[in-house]
Amino acid sequence: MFGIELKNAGKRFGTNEVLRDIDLSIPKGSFTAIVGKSGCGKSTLLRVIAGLEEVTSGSLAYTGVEAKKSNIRIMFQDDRLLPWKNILKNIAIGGVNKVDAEIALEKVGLRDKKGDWPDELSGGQKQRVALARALASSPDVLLFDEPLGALDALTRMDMQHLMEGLWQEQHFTSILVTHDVSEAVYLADRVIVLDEGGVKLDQEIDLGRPRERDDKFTSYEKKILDQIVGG
Amino acid sequence: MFGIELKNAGKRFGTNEVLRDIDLSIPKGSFTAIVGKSGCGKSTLLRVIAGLEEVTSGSLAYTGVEAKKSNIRIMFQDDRLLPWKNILKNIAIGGVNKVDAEIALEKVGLRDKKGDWPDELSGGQKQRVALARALASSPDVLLFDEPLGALDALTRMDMQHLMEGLWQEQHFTSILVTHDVSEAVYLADRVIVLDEGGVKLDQEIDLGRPRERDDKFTSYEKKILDQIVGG
Amino acid sequence: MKKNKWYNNQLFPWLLPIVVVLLWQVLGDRGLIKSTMLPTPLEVVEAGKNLFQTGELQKHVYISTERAIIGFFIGGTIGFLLGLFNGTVLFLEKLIDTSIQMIRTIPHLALIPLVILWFGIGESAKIFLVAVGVMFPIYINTFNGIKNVDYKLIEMGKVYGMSKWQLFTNIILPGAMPNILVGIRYALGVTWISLIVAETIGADAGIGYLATTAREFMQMDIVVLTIVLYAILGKLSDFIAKVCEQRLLKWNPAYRKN
Amino acid sequence: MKKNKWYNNQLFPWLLPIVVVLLWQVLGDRGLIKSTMLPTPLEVVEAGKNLFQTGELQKHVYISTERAIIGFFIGGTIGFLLGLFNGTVLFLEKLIDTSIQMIRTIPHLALIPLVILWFGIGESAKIFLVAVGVMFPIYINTFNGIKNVDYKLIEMGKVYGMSKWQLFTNIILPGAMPNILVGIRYALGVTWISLIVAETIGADAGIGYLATTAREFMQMDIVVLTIVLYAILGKLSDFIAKVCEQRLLKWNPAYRKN
Amino acid sequence: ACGANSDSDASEDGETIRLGYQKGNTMNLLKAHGTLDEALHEAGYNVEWKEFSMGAPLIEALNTDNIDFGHSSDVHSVLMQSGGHNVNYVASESPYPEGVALLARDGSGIETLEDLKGKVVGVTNGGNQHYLLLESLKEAGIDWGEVDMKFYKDASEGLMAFSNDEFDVFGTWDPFYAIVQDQNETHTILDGTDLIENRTFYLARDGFAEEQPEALTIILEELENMDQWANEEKREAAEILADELGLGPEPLEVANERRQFGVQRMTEEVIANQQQLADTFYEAELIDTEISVQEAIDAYDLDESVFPDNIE
Ligand SMILES: Nc1ncnc2c1ncn2[C@@H]1O[C@H](COP(=O)(O)OP(=O)(O)OP(=O)(O)O)[C@@H](O)[C@H]1O
Ligand SMILES: Nc1ncnc2c1ncn2[C@@H]1O[C@H](COP(=O)(O)OP(=O)(O)OP(=O)(O)O)[C@@H](O)[C@H]1O
Ligand SMILES: [Mg+2]
Ligand SMILES: [Mg+2]
Repeated sequence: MFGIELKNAGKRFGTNEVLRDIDLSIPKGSFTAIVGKSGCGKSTLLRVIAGLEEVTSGSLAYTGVEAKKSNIRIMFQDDRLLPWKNILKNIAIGGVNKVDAEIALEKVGLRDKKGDWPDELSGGQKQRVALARALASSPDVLLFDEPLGALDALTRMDMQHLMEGLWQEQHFTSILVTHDVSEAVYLADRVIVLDEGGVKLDQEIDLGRPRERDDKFTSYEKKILDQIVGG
Repeated sequence: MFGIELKNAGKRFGTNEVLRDIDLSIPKGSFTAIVGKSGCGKSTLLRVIAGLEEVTSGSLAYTGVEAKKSNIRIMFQDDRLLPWKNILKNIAIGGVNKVDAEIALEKVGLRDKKGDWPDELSGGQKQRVALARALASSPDVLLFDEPLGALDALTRMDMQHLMEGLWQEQHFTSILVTHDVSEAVYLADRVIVLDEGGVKLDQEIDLGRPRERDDKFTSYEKKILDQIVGG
Repeated sequence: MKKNKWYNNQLFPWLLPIVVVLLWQVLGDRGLIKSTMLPTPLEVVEAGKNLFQTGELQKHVYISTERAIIGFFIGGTIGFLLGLFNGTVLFLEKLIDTSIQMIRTIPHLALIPLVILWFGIGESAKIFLVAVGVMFPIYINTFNGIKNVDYKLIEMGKVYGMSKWQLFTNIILPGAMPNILVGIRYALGVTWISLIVAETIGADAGIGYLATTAREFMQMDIVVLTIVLYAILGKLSDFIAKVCEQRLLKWNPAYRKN
Repeated sequence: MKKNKWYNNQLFPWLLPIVVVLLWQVLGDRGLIKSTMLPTPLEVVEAGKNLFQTGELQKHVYISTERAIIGFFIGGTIGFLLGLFNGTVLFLEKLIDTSIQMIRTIPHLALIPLVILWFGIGESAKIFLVAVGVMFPIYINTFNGIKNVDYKLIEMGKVYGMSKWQLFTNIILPGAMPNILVGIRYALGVTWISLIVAETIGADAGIGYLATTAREFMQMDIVVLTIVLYAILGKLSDFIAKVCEQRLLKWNPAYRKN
Repeated sequence: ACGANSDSDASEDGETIRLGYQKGNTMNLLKAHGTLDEALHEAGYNVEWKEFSMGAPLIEALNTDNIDFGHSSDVHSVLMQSGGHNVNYVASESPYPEGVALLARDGSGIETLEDLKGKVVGVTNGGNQHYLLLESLKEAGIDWGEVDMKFYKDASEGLMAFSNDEFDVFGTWDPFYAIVQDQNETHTILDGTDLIENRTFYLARDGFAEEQPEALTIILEELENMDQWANEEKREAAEILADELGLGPEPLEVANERRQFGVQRMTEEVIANQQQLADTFYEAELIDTEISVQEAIDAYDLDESVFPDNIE
């Protein structure tokens, strides 16, 4: 488990400045959510943290003794399942054994699909397989890029519980990109609102777990939503 | 504009019975929403309606004088942008001219991306391009498969207004698959709950437009949600 | 859509070859084709039968097949490895690719003097020529196959802590497989083509030898027989390649459907 | 990752060929290679210069290039169309593919008697042989390229009311393009290889003629000169193919990066 | 790496003599009969036969020490020397002028050399009928440019082209000459009689005569024995060759009838005829260097003592 430290980080594609002046310190074992409008740079930020893109200005550092880029996992916004492997084998990549893979598949409710090809699954099922793959890899840092976007409300709640449970058990550093503010407040200890590549709000969520959708919860929700809409 | 008539329709993949005994009559010019748990057969139903899958039992018919399969458009759950065409050209396929394409792109708020390659867009941007492509094709029947799943709340609302507006203007027959019950109630005149391949609830939404999120709205929402969760 | 059409069966593809052969026989019988120039199918079969009875046919086919297999494996392996390394390591691509592209267009026939110089006139010279012929299509297809593997999947593999080797076996190889198989399929044909030139060097057996001597001595029935042999061997190789394709690409709906 | 490495420049790929040539010259000068068997680069250049001054070299290259271009276009077009139709129409695939696979493995050399029978010994025979050689790699790559086009995109095209033609130009062709280009790239090399065989037929000019007669007349300097010519022409063809690739595949990040 | 390439150790018994041959010649008869193998075995040699389908690779093999002894036509020997290679003439076969000819179809109206003007003549580039054509035209005082020469590569190609009316006149050689005579309605315009010799030459690799003179003697002796046998048993010889070539025996009988077998030394007359061939080819710009056959003979400097008693 280790943390992440961004100093003055910026990223541009050609002339398009996607991230600018990001100062962010994410302690190890924390659960951070990132919300923001479509195209504001959320995915890019995750990719920078995972080392898939280099910052074009500023710096990125991992904090902690056993900090290693290779222990960061990312659940991509698209599922990125290998079309030539069946579902179980898709989960059992990168050193995950079959038994663990099957347990993970069970947890996302798709055990009976384990022998199917990825293109035989529904959209939400594929997303859950990708989630299972990310969770099964027992990472130090786990970055979720809209992990539940394709799921109905009920399955979504199940998956939220699953994510929360595993996080509490394994204490990996977790960063969640989501467009569902309520999900952000429900899962994270801290919500960051990104707007046009910069941090617009950095909000601690001071609520006990398991969280209740009480007034305080709603007020957090509202505050964050206002920031997004008000952009 | 024409309607759709499913009689006792069923679809199986191998031994997996994905749709069963679907009796559904969708009048021309109506706006229907389909909700249901992940993997319950929503996408398959749309594909059957669009003629991309043949029913393995029962029948599918189009009702109306100028009924033609080729006038059905579907906005797929995955974006299916052509990687070798820039954004504008991706919209201007299938007989849409450049000017209309540019207008559609403007409407989804991505005019400045018109020269980009699809893989330079964010997830939500790609989805909006796919939406623009579907809307620009001025169809008789338009099937949306979770069109707004990758969008934040604000952009989502914009897109809902856009969809509603265009539907009121052009009166195409519209079927929307969504996992957001509130979205279903907000947009559709009728919400169908699918469960394990069968119709579990078929609910008229008797609300005026533009819709207010009032008590009646909430009671519809609750009724539908209960049906899904209660499965 | 997926309904079995009447033409979707094992026999239909043989219709065309059979019609051609029948037509040719009829034209030959009627004297419209002079048999000194193009013997009829029956005459060719007769020539084949004679060679078969003396055991010569089998000998030639056996020897050529042996050379084909050895040459194919050597050339295929080298082409594959070159394609693999050049496709993954930019340094190697820059160093070697241009040179390979230059060597590639040199015809075997032009190379023979040099080959004799290097390898003598024994088996190794023949196998060398086959290997060279096989190498290039496999190289080019492997190289391009690897270059065209979806980089998103490679990115995923890297992020999921795959080692270079795992990345290769789990993502790069299967991703490039459709292209590699095209290369193999093509190369299987090239094997036999290379042999005809290779078997002119100090040869005393092999289909290429049979073809060349038949040509030099105007035995048109044997010339045509060798053409037929090539066609059969080609079809056989292709069949093997197709079976591989169907097994290795069964994940791909395009191959699953038929 | 995207940083420009020192070896990522125009000149580096020529390092290896240059080193080989230098080594060869040195070995030749020291008498370690017999110059009657393998003349030194300078001797080859000398031979080239002489042929150039008499204008012969240009004549041969010009004639061969003309044949290559015509043959390439005819064979390429046929191969492409066959690949296209067989790749899209199952009926045609079933009818023709087996036959093509059978013809494919027949070496040009074995075909020559029949080619003369059909086409005589004039230009058309030569162009036919080049066209046949070019046809197959383009056919196979086009065919497989089309088979491997993402069916989801084709489905999308169909749903969006594309006509067959639009579907083809907008989706199938660009989707198969990486494979087709591999075929073209390979076929450009085959063109020259086919020519050496083709130009033995009643030939009086062309690089293949130059190579064959030089070999029969034991003029090793000219033999090596033709090898060098082939290499240069091959590299040139490949360069053209690469430029096409970079223009046509610029949407593909794998090609955009370098 | 391959067996044929391994250098034989001169000090050991059982060294291998590697013989190169093309089908249809005395060497071929010798191989079929097995008498040479016997004789060499008796003298303690192993024998390896290497078949070549064409002249060029055989010569290449000689030049790269892949074989010790072989044979080649007169024209190829000249071509080889002009290419800057050592041509190690050992001996020659008797002349065979009637085995090469120019043919025309019956009814084509082509009867004499004069008629060749403006006609398409098919020959193999640098082949013996090419030489015949050049010599005969020169003799008749016809400019080479007045004849449209087309080149073909091998017998079947030539026959195809001739049958297909691509050539008005067809240059060919035995046994194909005999076959064409037999099968097509053709007539001979002229053959090589009094014009060219059309010989086969026996060649050895560098150093073979010095290293293994005994073996060379045995080879020559057996060749001559074979030749004499063939002269007497022309039918049987024809049958053996027909078998080897996979042809019917009739054309080979015809061919053998007009041929005299016999090994001959490299006499001045032989050398002069070979020189004439070289000069004509140079004149025709087939080769680009003027060569001296005598020089090649001098350079090899074959010890006359290698010749067995049965060769005069
Ligand atoms: N081509 C196929 N082959 C086999 N099974 C399939 C195929 N397509 C879909 N299925 C199965 O059919 C079921 C329904 O799939 P469908 O895509 O219709 O679900 P969905 O309701 O759209 O779900 P989601 O909300 O997750 O997208 C799933 O269990 C899926 O595994
Ligand atoms: N490879 C690239 N090349 C050029 N521009 C890019 C590239 N990747 C992303 N961008 C641009 O960067 C901006 C931010 O993209 P990013 O994917 O980070 O957005 P996001 O916040 O994840 O949006 P969404 O919620 O829609 O997924 C977008 O405007 C996008 O067009
Ligand atoms: Mg994103
Ligand atoms: Mg779906």
